[in-house]
Amino acid sequence: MLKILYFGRLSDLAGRQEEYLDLPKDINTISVLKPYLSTLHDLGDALDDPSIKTMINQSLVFGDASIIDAREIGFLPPVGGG
Amino acid sequence: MLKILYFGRLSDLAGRQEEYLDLPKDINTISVLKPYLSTLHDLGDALDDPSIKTMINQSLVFGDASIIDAREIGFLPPVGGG
Amino acid sequence: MMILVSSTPFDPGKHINEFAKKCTSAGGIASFLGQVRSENNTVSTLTLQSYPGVTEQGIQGAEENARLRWELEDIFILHRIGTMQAGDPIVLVLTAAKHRRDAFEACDFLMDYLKTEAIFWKKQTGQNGTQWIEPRTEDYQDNKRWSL
Amino acid sequence: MMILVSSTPFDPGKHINEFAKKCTSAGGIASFLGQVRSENNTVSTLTLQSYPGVTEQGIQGAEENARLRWELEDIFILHRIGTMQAGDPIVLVLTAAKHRRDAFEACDFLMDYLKTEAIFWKKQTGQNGTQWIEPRTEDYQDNKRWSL
Repeated sequence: MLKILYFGRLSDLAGRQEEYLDLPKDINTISVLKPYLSTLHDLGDALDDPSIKTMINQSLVFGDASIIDAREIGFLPPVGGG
Repeated sequence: MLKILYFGRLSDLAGRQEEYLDLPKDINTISVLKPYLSTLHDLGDALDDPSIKTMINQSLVFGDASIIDAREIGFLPPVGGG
Repeated sequence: MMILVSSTPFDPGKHINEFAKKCTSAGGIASFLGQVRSENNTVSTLTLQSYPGVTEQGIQGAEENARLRWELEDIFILHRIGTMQAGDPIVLVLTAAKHRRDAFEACDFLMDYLKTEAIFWKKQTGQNGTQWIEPRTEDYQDNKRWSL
Repeated sequence: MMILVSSTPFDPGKHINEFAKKCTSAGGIASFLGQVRSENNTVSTLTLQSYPGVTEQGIQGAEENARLRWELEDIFILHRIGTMQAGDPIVLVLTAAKHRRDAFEACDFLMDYLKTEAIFWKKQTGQNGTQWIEPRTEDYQDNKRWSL
């Protein structure tokens, strides 16, 4: 079970702030996870926006990355401050 | 009746923060009032310290000044802040 | 030291009094209270999201930076998440120091961090509908003042 | 706007909450609370004198300067006189503004005024006996930052 978190406008688009998913075996990197989730929640190209940062297990990753050891993945639009 | 106010260390020296005095007629300027009060309260030369400011009716005066229209005279050491 | 991100409304005065009571060797306590502005009803509600764990960790990093830069007795940071109405407190930063310059600058620095870099997402709902907000250019400029 | 020089102990949190409630169109409220420091019992009591009327007038002048320099929604200044013990609040300055930079700078400016130029006389009684205190050089330097 993988925890996926959507923040800011992404949480509105996905209709949720978090979810737990059992992913198919071939969904094993960020670059294939994104289109998978985009189809699942009808997100269009929102996850592909270059301003969206990705965190695996609460650490930022840049470019593509394996999600084999991931327990938690977060998609973060630019932060808006408090 | 003239109100005299002593602040800071002067209030300790004079043993009071304020007093009301009926002054002799010839005590009609700051320069003669100071030795009069110094004798009255045993202030030594404390009032002559150049750091002491004088206010007549809550306005600063510099050098000598008449006190004929004075209702209130204050002697102010350097202020210490809050 | 206390960092709290909470979905519960809070009482600023109560926290300031408790903090001041603890900091007996501090001469001064600077504080900043941010609250939801009501301006001709253009903002009626504000919703803040955090990333639990990540948001707190980021704030803690800023707090450690503040301690390196200024001589501080104590720091208290409380930030609301969830939905707030006009007049509700959003954020309270308290800094206690022997010298007031340290307290002021650290409080200012921490507010700059919270306003621009802290991990929060902000949604306003008002007369013009609902929108997610990104930092103002001005906020970024304030923050740059602290770069060495 | 409120300026108060009072011989009665005060509750900082209560004043901050009341002020914040009034300033609904201000996004931010900066504050500074000064309290009697207790440091290995070197200060056990602090006594402040004011010149009633003159002291308030001076503070009002500083308050008007602050309003000219910064865009402020409201200002609150409360200063104790009389004898205080370690931990007692001495001074509380609150500034409310739409933008936090204005609130911070005005609060800082007013504190500088209160610490150096305001018409107060200060007597400390502690282990080293009793003495009247004059401003530290540091206080004068802080104040100079605001001269144009």
